[in-house]
Amino acid sequence: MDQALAIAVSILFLGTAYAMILYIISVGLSVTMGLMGFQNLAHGVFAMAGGYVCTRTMAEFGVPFLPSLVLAFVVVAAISVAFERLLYARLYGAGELEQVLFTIGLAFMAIAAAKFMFGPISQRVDLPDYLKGQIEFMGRGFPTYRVFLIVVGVAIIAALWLAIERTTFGAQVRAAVDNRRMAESLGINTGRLFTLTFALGSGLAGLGGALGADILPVDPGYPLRHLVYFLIVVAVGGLGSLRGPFVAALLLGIGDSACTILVPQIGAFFVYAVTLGLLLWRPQGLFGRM
Amino acid sequence: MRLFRIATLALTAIVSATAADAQTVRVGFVTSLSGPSASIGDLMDKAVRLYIEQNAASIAPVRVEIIRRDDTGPNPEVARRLTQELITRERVQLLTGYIYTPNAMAVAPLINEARIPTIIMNAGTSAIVRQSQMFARVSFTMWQSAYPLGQWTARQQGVRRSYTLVADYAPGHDSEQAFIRGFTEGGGQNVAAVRMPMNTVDFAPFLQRVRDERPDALFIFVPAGVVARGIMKAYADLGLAQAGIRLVGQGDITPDEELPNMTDVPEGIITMHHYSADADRPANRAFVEAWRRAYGANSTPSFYSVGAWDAMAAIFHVIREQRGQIDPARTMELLRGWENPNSPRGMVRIDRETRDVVQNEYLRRLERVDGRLVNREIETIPMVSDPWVRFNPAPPR
Amino acid sequence: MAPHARDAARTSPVDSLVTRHRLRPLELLPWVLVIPPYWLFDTYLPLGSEILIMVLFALSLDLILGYAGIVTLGHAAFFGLGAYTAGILAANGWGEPISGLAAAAAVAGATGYVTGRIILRAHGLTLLMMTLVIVLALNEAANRMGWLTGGADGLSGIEMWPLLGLFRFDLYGRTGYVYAAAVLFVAWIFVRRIVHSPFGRSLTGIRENVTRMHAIGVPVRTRQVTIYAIAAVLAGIAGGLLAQTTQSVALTVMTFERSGAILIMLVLGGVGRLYGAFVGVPAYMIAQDNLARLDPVYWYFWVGLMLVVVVLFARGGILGIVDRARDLVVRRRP
Amino acid sequence: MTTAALEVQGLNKNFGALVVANAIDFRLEPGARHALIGPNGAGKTTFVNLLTGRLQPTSGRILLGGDDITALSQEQRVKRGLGRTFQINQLFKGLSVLENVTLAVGERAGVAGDMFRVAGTHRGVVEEAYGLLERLGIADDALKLVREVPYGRQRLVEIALALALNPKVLLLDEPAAGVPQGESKVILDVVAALSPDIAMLIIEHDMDIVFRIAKRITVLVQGAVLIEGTPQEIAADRQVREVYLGERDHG
Repeated sequence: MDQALAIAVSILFLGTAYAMILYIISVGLSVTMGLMGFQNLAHGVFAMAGGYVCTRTMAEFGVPFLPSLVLAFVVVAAISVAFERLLYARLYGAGELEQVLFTIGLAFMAIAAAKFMFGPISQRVDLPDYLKGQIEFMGRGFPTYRVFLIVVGVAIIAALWLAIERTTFGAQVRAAVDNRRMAESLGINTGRLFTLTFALGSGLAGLGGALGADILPVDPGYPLRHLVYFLIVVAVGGLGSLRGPFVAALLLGIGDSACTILVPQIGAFFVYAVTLGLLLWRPQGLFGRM
Repeated sequence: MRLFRIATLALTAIVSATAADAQTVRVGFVTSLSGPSASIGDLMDKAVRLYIEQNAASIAPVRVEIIRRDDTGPNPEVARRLTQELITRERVQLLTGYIYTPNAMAVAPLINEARIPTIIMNAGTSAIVRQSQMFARVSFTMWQSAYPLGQWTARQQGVRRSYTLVADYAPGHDSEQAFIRGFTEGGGQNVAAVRMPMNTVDFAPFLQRVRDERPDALFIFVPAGVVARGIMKAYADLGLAQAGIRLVGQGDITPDEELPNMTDVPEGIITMHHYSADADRPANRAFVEAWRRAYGANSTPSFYSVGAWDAMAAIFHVIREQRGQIDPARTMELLRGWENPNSPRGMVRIDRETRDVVQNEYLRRLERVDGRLVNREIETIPMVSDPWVRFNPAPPR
Repeated sequence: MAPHARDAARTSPVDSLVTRHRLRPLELLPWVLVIPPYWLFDTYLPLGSEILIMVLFALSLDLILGYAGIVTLGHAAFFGLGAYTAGILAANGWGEPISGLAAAAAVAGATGYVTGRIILRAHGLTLLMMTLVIVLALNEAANRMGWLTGGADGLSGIEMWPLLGLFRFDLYGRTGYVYAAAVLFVAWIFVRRIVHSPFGRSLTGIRENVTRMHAIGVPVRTRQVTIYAIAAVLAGIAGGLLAQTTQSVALTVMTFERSGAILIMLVLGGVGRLYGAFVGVPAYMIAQDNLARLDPVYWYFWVGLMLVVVVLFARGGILGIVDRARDLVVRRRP
Repeated sequence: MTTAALEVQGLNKNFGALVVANAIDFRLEPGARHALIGPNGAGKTTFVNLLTGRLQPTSGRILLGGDDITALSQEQRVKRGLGRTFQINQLFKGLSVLENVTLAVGERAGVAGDMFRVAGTHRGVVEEAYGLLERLGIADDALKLVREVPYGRQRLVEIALALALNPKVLLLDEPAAGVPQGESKVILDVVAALSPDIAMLIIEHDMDIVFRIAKRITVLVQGAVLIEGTPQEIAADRQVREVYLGERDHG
């Protein structure tokens, strides 16, 4: 009995920590895809950029860990505004194929650029001492950093949901996701809204990349290596939803750890089977609209 | 038609003979220079260039010309095409390189037909060298390190139960079997053999399971690189070391080039490998020094580099012995039993019978020296030949 | 489409549509170009064969992407199934090439039909993800079934029997080249026929406007599944050819990356034009063969840049540029 | 009683708690010229989508020529003679006008699944399509891409695509929507000249058009039939004036 409980706690704890990273990175993708109908396969680039901002500022300028996380958010959000205005905006009306190709192209270029600037080897993350080691709780050890991830993740999610549910900006975003034409006719400047949302979403991806850098090491191959997971979270969760990707990330994180711990023989098929099954059951995603 | 073909072949022979007269030996070098494994190709290429720079004089007046080709990763069709072109268009007399097993396997029929001696710099599946009489290998095999590691682990005090955790692909399967065989033959018992999907991102759940199982020793194999770092991180995070679970593995889990970025990884991890950049041999110190002079103080050679280095040493040997006139049969004869006592990895030999590498395996302990992690060699298992060959005798021809 | 309409302005509208399928001399150009390398560049024949094979693969993708408008990141699944089918047969004692190709086609086609029926009810990101997940799952299956596929070590021991019992697969790749060219030629005739058939035209309708197709009584799903299965057959044949001519198969035949690469090559040539594959694939592969030699490390940068430029400035790919250039010249003339 | 061309019995459709079709009973007589009117959001387009099979009803039955078609797919309904046009053009914009119509004719003629003969073999199909264009007066545009044709003429292509199916029942969803006043006459002439064999249901906003064409009118309000009658009856009805025409009087 105790053994079973211990296993359940492990599954929930590890799965949730992983889900937090996935969610923080992917939620921006979900909202921008839902809002602009844009198939963005370059989203991982922003997460990678966040990881580099965080690790490089720590290594080269001695910025402490927490401020470097903030920097990752700010810098990536700022960069993404330039991307959105100069490049993405030109393709809002374009077909799915164009958007897919264009963003794959961007991802390729980013990979080459990262390799050129930072070399092929993954970045080192120097966590502060207070985040290292383990926390004892109820006679069990929990890795401190993963506890930190869950706490920070919950805080970010709460802030994000409050922002979207309670502020004018959030109301505008929700209106535009629901019905863009209607929102425009109400005088909402959707162009500006897109840019802001895109910046927020990319900034969050940057933050997620930085937060996760210790678990998903940052190197030039990052954007494509993890793309599938980000896309799964978004597709399974449902476009344009805040809650959907959260549930999907939890499902993926906890399901994957459960599968790993209980029946490792199934291996990678778990994720594929669940994704296919859920998409067949609900093609629009768990919380997506038709 | 047939006559025509014979005529062409004859002509080809004359052309290649003339090329040799010009005292230049043409060597085809197939490796990955782009794509995800570009950094491996780079480590090999740097070693090749460094070797030639240092040793060109030793074969004068003969010159060696390296013709590099990029196979872009484990793409046997590309490797095969490039090799075919190297043979037919570039008229190379020797071939070398080949990071990946499928790529090496795919060229076997070609080198058989064209009779081009081929020295494998890296690919590590045991069965490769049997595919062609023209193959010789100077790299390693999975069994070569994992099997003796299993034996060694079984000999340690208080280690009775082991647990294996390997990446779920062919090299991982090899390692798993080799380790378990060595360990159980030494009297130990392997309690679980778990294979991790190649796309695993978060390794913590795997290690949590290990922790709950509480084996005495944990054997891990994952491909060197980002993945290795991820799993070592999870090992540290979950406090497996504190729980008394001893981690052992092949060199791939503590690759020299990733060590600077592996923070917080506990000391004491035991790995078995044929090379570490920190090894304290004169030949190795000279090698690493020359490397850093040429490629910068932050650059570190790895076992990929040493494979390439020794392949070049073998190539120079056959060129020297034949004074630049490369004859396939004679070349293979020269390669059989070739030895290099001055390799950065210590003594290395190509077995006379199997044409496979025989070398020292070093037991290393991960330690912090001057604040930086190094793989310190603590024990040498001399001149190990591939155990797999012993367990899987070649079918009679 | 536009150029045809203009050419035909002199004849009656009905005639122009009825005769649209007639072979224009320019369409034979690829077949003229295929011949000389056999003698002139005989050391390039392996590259030539690979190009021909990838043209076939891209052609099959064009059927579903360019004509039926289905965006997929999983087309390599069928290529890979074909390669493994032909390869496994040949590695286990059945090295007869043509029947091997037929088996490859059958396996890939059957899988295409079944998966098509399952996934083609979705669209957009959902469809994209399902195609992606299928190729990933198949790749993982091939990786884990090492006893059959060789897993990550690749499939070894493929021994091909002489083609038609007469022509050995030789070191220079002559047989392979002629074989690949012949198969591509047959496939081209077949694809061209489909494209110009009423069925093919109705695919264009599906791409242009699905809603309307439903409203004029088209069984849209059935048509999509049919063409998806046909494309899978052709991709399987391409994969089988690769396995047979290179006598090797590895997991990389069946990856997201290969799906992406063929998509890129097709887009570079031009989508939905039948000849985009014939232009894009050689352009890409020859560029890669040369550029990658000079600057392999940053090859991906140039590929990425190329994609971005094509999408922003040259949506029809190379053939689109040619069309526009021709339109300019034609319009200038009084 | 004769068999209705199209009949609807107790049709309901809910999206969750939202009722968009509420117990609709409706008959379209053979050869009818029937209009469906109602204020914005009355559920007119939903009703059309239920009839054509784009949406499945929550309950109720739809009969076409006496046969129950409720369970049939869109395609099957079309094959049985139910044609429609869209309020917002649904055309193959990248194809020529003639190709657009040829697709529809070919589909109706049952040759469109043919994979192994070139399209040119079916010359009759193209000729029929061209004939239809001539009848609607847009033959001059036959070889132009739809997207290059002015909007008013695109509306005619929209109608041509429906006529190409030789429908027994034709649903016209605001045929003149978005067309400048001057050009709408051409479209209405075409509609007015349709064969009397076709039973027609026209969904319209514009009362001038309705009164010009319709012999009977059904008023739909909040997903339910408010009233049905002749144009005179509808025009005279107080309730209708309040909920619907009233808007116009005040506007």
